[in-house]
Amino acid sequence: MKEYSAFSVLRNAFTGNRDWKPAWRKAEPKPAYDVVIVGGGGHGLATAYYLASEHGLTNVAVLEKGWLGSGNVGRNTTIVRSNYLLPANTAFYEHSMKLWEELSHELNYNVMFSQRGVLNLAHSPSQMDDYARRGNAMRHAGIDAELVSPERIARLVPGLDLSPEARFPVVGGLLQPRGGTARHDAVAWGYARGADRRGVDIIENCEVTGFLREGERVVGVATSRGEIRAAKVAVAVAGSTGQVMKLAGIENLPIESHVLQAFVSEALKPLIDTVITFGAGHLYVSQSDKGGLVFGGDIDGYNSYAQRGNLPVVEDVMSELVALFPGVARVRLLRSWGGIMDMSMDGSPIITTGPLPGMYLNSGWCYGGFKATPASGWCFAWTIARDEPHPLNAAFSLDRFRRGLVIDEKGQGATPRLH
Amino acid sequence: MLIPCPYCGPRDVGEFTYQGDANRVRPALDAPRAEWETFVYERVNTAGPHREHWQHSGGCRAHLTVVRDTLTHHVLSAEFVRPGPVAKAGS
Amino acid sequence: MTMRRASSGGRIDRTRTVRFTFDGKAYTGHAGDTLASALMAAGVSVFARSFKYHRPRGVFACGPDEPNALVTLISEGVREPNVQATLVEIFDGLDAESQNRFPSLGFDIGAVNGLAGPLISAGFYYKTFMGPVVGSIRGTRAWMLAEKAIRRAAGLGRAGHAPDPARYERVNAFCDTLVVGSGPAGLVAAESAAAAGGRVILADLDATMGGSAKWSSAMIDGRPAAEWAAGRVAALEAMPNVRLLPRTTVWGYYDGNTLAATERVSDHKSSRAKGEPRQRSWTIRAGAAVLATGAQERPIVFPGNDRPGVMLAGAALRHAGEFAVLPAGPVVIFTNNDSAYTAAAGLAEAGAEIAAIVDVRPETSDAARALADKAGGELLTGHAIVHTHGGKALSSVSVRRFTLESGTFSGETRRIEAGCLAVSGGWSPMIHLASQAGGKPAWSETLQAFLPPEPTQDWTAVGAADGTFRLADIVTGAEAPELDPAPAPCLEIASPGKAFVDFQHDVTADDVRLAHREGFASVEHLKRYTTLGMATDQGRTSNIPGMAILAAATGRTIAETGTTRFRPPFSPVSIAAIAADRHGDLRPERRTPLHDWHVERGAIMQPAGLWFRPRIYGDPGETVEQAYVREAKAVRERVGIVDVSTLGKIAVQGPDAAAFLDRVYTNMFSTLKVGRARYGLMLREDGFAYDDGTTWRLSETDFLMTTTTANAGRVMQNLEYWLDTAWPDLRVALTSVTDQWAGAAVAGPKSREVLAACVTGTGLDDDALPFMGIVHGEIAGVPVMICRLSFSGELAYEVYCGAGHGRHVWEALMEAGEPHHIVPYGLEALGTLRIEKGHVTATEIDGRTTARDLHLDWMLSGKKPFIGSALMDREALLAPDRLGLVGLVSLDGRALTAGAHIVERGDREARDSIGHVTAVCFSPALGKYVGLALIRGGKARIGSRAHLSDPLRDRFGPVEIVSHHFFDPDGSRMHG
Amino acid sequence: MAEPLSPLGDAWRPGSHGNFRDGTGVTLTETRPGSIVQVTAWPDTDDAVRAAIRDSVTLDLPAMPGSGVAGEALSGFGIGPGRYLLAGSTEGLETKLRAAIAPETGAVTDLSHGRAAFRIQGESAEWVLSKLFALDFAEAAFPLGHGRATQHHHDITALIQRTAPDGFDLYFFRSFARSFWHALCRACEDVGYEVR
Ligand SMILES: Cc1cc2nc3c(=O)[nH]c(=O)nc-3n(C[C@H](O)[C@H](O)[C@H](O)COP(=O)(O)OP(=O)(O)OC[C@H]3O[C@@H](n4cnc5c(N)ncnc54)[C@H](O)[C@@H]3O)c2cc1C
Ligand SMILES: NC(=O)c1ccc[n+]([C@@H]2O[C@H](COP(=O)([O-])OP(=O)(O)OC[C@H]3O[C@@H](n4cnc5c(N)ncnc54)[C@H](O)[C@@H]3O)[C@@H](O)[C@H]2O)c1
Ligand SMILES: Cc1cc2nc3c(=O)[nH]c(=O)nc-3n(C[C@H](O)[C@H](O)[C@H](O)COP(=O)(O)O)c2cc1C
Ligand SMILES: [Zn+2]
Repeated sequence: MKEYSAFSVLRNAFTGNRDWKPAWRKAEPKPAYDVVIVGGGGHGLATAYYLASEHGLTNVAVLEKGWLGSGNVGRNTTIVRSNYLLPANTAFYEHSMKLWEELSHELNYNVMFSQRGVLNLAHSPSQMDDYARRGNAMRHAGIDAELVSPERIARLVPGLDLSPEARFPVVGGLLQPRGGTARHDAVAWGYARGADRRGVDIIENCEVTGFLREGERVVGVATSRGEIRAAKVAVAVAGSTGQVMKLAGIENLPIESHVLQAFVSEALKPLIDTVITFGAGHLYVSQSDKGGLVFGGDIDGYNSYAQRGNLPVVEDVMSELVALFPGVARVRLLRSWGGIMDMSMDGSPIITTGPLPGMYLNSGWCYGGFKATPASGWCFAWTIARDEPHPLNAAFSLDRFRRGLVIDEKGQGATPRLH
Repeated sequence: MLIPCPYCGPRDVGEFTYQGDANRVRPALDAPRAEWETFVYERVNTAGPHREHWQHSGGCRAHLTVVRDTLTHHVLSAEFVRPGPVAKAGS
Repeated sequence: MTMRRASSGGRIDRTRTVRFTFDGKAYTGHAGDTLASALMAAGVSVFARSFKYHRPRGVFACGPDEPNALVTLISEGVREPNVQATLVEIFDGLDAESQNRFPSLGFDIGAVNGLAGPLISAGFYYKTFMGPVVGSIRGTRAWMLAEKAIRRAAGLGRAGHAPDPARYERVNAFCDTLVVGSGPAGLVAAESAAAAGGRVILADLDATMGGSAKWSSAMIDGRPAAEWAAGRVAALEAMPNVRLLPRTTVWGYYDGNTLAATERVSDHKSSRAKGEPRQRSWTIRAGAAVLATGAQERPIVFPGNDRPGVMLAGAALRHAGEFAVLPAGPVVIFTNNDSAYTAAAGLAEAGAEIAAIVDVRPETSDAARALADKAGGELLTGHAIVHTHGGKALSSVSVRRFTLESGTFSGETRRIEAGCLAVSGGWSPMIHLASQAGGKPAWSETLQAFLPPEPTQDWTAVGAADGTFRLADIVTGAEAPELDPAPAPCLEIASPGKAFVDFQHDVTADDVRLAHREGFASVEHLKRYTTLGMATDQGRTSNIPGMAILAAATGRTIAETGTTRFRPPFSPVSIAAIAADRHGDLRPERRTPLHDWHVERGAIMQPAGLWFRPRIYGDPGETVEQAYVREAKAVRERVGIVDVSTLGKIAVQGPDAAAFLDRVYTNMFSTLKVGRARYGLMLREDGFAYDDGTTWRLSETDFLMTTTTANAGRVMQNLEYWLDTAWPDLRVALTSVTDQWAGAAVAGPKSREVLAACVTGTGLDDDALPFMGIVHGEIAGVPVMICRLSFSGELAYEVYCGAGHGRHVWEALMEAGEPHHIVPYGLEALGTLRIEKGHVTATEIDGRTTARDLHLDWMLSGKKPFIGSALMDREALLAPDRLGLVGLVSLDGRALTAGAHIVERGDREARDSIGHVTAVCFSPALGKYVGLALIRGGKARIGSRAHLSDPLRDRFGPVEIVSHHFFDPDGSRMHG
Repeated sequence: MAEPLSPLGDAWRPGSHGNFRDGTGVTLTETRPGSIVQVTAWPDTDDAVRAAIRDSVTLDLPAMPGSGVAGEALSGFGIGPGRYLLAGSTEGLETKLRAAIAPETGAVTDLSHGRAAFRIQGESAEWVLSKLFALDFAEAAFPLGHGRATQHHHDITALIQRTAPDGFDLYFFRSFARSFWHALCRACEDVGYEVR
């Protein structure tokens, strides 16, 4: 039973669903591969998929220390958008958006990409101007963007507090209609299945514990399941970047790991049909297909590798949610969790060859790497296959910081917690 | 999370502002550019006990050097960055 | 009807009748009832419809474990969905509604989903709706159409839009010992902690303290357990160092032994007292925590196990003991352990008829056998329930002989009539909080349960929470039957039919096996693929059976399979309760001393960070543009006054203050004379522009620094950071004095005359008060400090006085300005005046521009290093194609738009953005629409033409690129 | 010269409010001290600064962090390393301190207008304050005369001194005064409060 379809579901229903096969093989590590990808998150899996599908490289392994998708791909608030300001980001994230739009079909796996629109609320005339600048940058790059009035917002988002008495009244917003959400776990599973079907080995419970070196050159990895040699070793471990790169002797990087919490409410009948962000604080919320409000805010703001956060942010996020949507006061928080963010010095990603020969690095995703998953994998695969960046990721180099070529969407400088 | 401010005693993390990695060596203002590049952009990003600066911004406003385990959030020590005129608030 | 009210017994107050409604129908119950117990007593058996198959469901548990009986409460017009009926204390006027059913609870169209069962098994949606399909339904559209329907069918209760008028508050508590749970173990722990003299808090989620002692048939110290507990509670209550928190759920265990709890202060009342919150959030910083959270019972999975009338044995006992609600018909007990025999005996004692005890084990202990005798009915050891029968309520069960080791059946299937099937699959310690603050829980093969992990914080677990299930091991002086706490390792009876694991999410045993077949073999994958354990009860009753089934499928032990991760909250908490006092009061408001004056004067106030500032002082009928043009014109022609109190003000004091400023500003301050001010620029350490403002030298060692309003707090923190971490040797004191000073800028050709008319004690002419000079005098008897500086480009003064006198001085200035028709002006006019002068603000110093980009390179001292000097000369920061500041003039006579982009070609499709517009206005001084822009190449383009491109607002048009110094470029007006 | 205006404006509503079921829980007053002054010592001049304070305005501040003295006419307490807040009922405290403390010894900063001062007194004072601040207000943890620098939410810095067994003086940034006053009154409502 290879291909999924409504028909295959129907046929299996009659046979008691007994014939379904594993979505991906439980592969055993081979002694050597052309490419080993460290990290079975969205980016690692997408990279493997595109190495196979775009570059014909199938002697590839993805090594995941835990269960597949146990990292940030499995714990994000699922927002997908390409509403960036700076040219390098707009081009990259729009490429991602285009890949998203065909992804379920491409993977033969429904990742439930739902283009329900992403609406950023503005609370002052100058914030509207900021959004106009961003929206116009998008329009100039061929991306959909609209400025919306409070009247239109009222129709789009019933239940949002639009009263002038609000502490931070809403004066308008920036809408990207093509933005939306996707089912986070399905993205990992879909890419895993897609890569597996093209011959990639997906190896879970296989932690990289060191790098094999010949001189400067990286020639493989030591893992909890033995040594694996590889012509190319690609690292896509998001929040664990610092830890993993230290295994290769790279002590310093322009990355800090921070904890970001996320929250889900109990399941509700449809209440919020759009992705909403609050502009006078930090809050983003959407409703999952299951009915839970999925939302988050700021990172806790300190270096952390613990996937747990603390109360001050919980309180901030709840107060902002209830300020925006007064009707949810008695709706209840069901669960909270944390993920480790690879915060870069300018808030933009790194997709590059190096820093050592034989090595490739994908990191710096901050709050926003889920939406990047397809393009990140696509560009990283290109970079690995051809040993040079694609024009879409050429700006996401590791030396850009020192050179002053920072891509600083928020204009906060080298203070990772503010990106 | 509580941070034991040497002046104020243990206080909730909400009263503090994270001021980043304290492992970095701050160059002199007129130090060569490369030293500044390293200082500004490079981080050790330790997994385990991490030396870092926190300001007790919602309290005495002193900056502290805190050693905190980034794997567990256990605070191992906290002292003034700028040697202060006061004894530790032990009591 | 499955349940009835016993004629006596229970802890309800039968003398008090409480009236409430459920689905619009009126019911009565007694004080002390829960919604679940009162409705069951009234004969209600179906409480809700399940999530996916819309199956009818009844009460299954008692307390926070309840997976089925979720209702929506409505009060004050506000909806509270998904509340467990087992936790709602009834009161007069309570209004509850069932959920997830259409058109009604009794008849629900959604139930057809049940027929499609195999089609919509776990994960089916990943395999369908992948698009692209034909025609216009491409890409993800096919899915989005299906999604609409799925979303509507999913979800549980419905939330509303009405704001919640109730209040919430937070309380910070400190104690030496926090005891969570007031069962026998918690009471003992609280007493001993209290006796040691420390401060003790004892919290329990129940309305009355005592935990299981409240309905236990055990004796302690020769008294019924309930009496014993009541005595302990009274003793604790009397101690000054003990605080009891009933109705308080401890839901989060955070770092630093900080625990979060929510007290339901008035949810059980018809009305709230004045000032009384609905709920109170407790943030408890505890020296140590004692987790006495008890244990929860889990079911056995078998076909038909979700029929209303099937419930947990302990829950049946508790309903009888606490609320005198009994099964109406015969009761069958189904168990894999001894504890259910206590339930059987207790139910019988309360008046229920026990038809049979079905035990999967071949034998049972003597103590259990004695209880079975007491209970009456058949004892069927070595048997199992294989199915249940009935419609929306249980009528009978099917029983077969069962071999525990092999899990196989033999002999005939027998039907036993039953109105209630009380099931026990053993007990799991409530390790939720412990796991939040601990390592991985450890599986006990004996108890068939996960025990608390190694603590990573200061807590201990006691009582059933720690796997100590025998009361005698918890309390000395307890007498209870010597039962075996170890259950048989049997959590599923595999037999044909839909057997539910997660009731609320309709996850069946087959779903678990399907997930495994598809490779989702990690517990965490199982959870995410099937949603087992992700419902509002977080798998309280389903996780352990689910893991057992998965373990069996994989051939691993449960210990190897492990459990999913526990996360806050312990049980769902209202969002507003966590927001607490910030519900309805998100952030404080900051007001200048002149705030009331502005409002009285009709200013439109605009939020600026936490501050409010006048945008315009509109005259009746004026547009915003008319108003700011009028205000700005008045400044250019006569005189205007603006409130500048929000500027950040920092006292920089000490012998090394000047040296400090030299390091943080790009320009020199040590050379500044006392009584003079200077405009200063700060960079970030990475060499980009950061903030600007004037700094006044008040004495050799005293400076008053001003910052932009937006950056005030950050600049202060940065200065403190540099002082503490970089130059601890400098003797400098930094103090925020923003609020000490009210500030008014008086600007315009007549400004000197205005001041002259009200200032005493100082000269104001060029000698006494030159440009950037500072003098001290008085206005209306109030000491003032006046600096002659200008943001508007006119002759202008900033007048500072003590904030408490702000209004006095402002009004005196207004009066003195009366003859010159002085005009107060707001942010729009302020912006207009600064655009005309080409002064930069936050839209240009946006964190991405350098001093050079903004033509402020003249401020970069070459004589000294400063913060940012080391990195400001990197090639990329000097590149000629960087965005640089220029002025723009509209060539089509129409307004420019901030946020528009600039393109070189004049057609609407041009997409070659070379920069963007940062600020715009109609310039009364120039009589045109002008703006500032950041444009690639900057100054090099001056004199050329380009085009505005604002597709968002459909504004396109030609512009001329000019110098940003539009007006009076040589500054003669402000010097004059 | 006119009296300085209160930052509270019409938010100041004297009289009884809230729930008086159990009597008056607390009284609230805006104390309006004539002088509020901050004194900062250099790392090696803390003793000298305290000596100068003692000699010039006769307030004997102990060296222990956060300790202080609460008096009728003059109070003072430590608010940070080498930093003290002094409040007096009359004006002119800054001038006296400036005369006694040369720049080489320390810095004197006048905050008379920059900070608003409220007093909360009564048997529920600790209860009410514990709703607003993450501080242990029990007398053993927060003795008479002692002071604490803390914050309300993230935004409002507060300096608090215990001035009576059941009373505290609170100092705030003036611009936040009205907002904080609202929060304070709200927190008092369940115990009944009197504004005087
Ligand atoms: C709470 C939260 C909310 C977010 N919300 C959004 C959002 O709304 N929109 C958005 O676009 N982005 C969001 N993000 C960011 C996004 O999830 C991440 O940027 C993105 O998932 C990171 O890429 P990844 O999927 O490859 O990372 P991960 O899934 O973290 O993958 C890295 C993998 O590497 C593995 N690994 C680590 N060390 C080793 C080792 N030594 N050996 C083998 N394997 C190893 C890890 O186990 C992990 O599985 C959010 C993140 C979080 C935490
Ligand atoms: N197998 C068995 O026979 C078996 C199993 C379990 C328990 N027991 C019996 O149960 C009793 C155990 O006593 P105990 O004191 O350990 O437990 P208990 O069940 O009597 O008390 C636990 C209390 O903790 C409260 N609680 C739980 N989580 C909470 C939270 N997060 N916040 C606030 N309150 C919370 C509950 O409401 C309950 O009142 C003994 O009598 C024992 O014999 C027997
Ligand atoms: C988009 C999204 C929706 C979620 N919805 C639910 C939910 O409905 N119920 C639930 O229990 N958890 C939900 N979770 C949280 C997961 O249970 C889990 O906490 C999260 O994936 C992090 O994993 P961890 O808690 O095991 O570390 C959701 C998570 C995400 C990312
Ligand atoms: Zn402190």
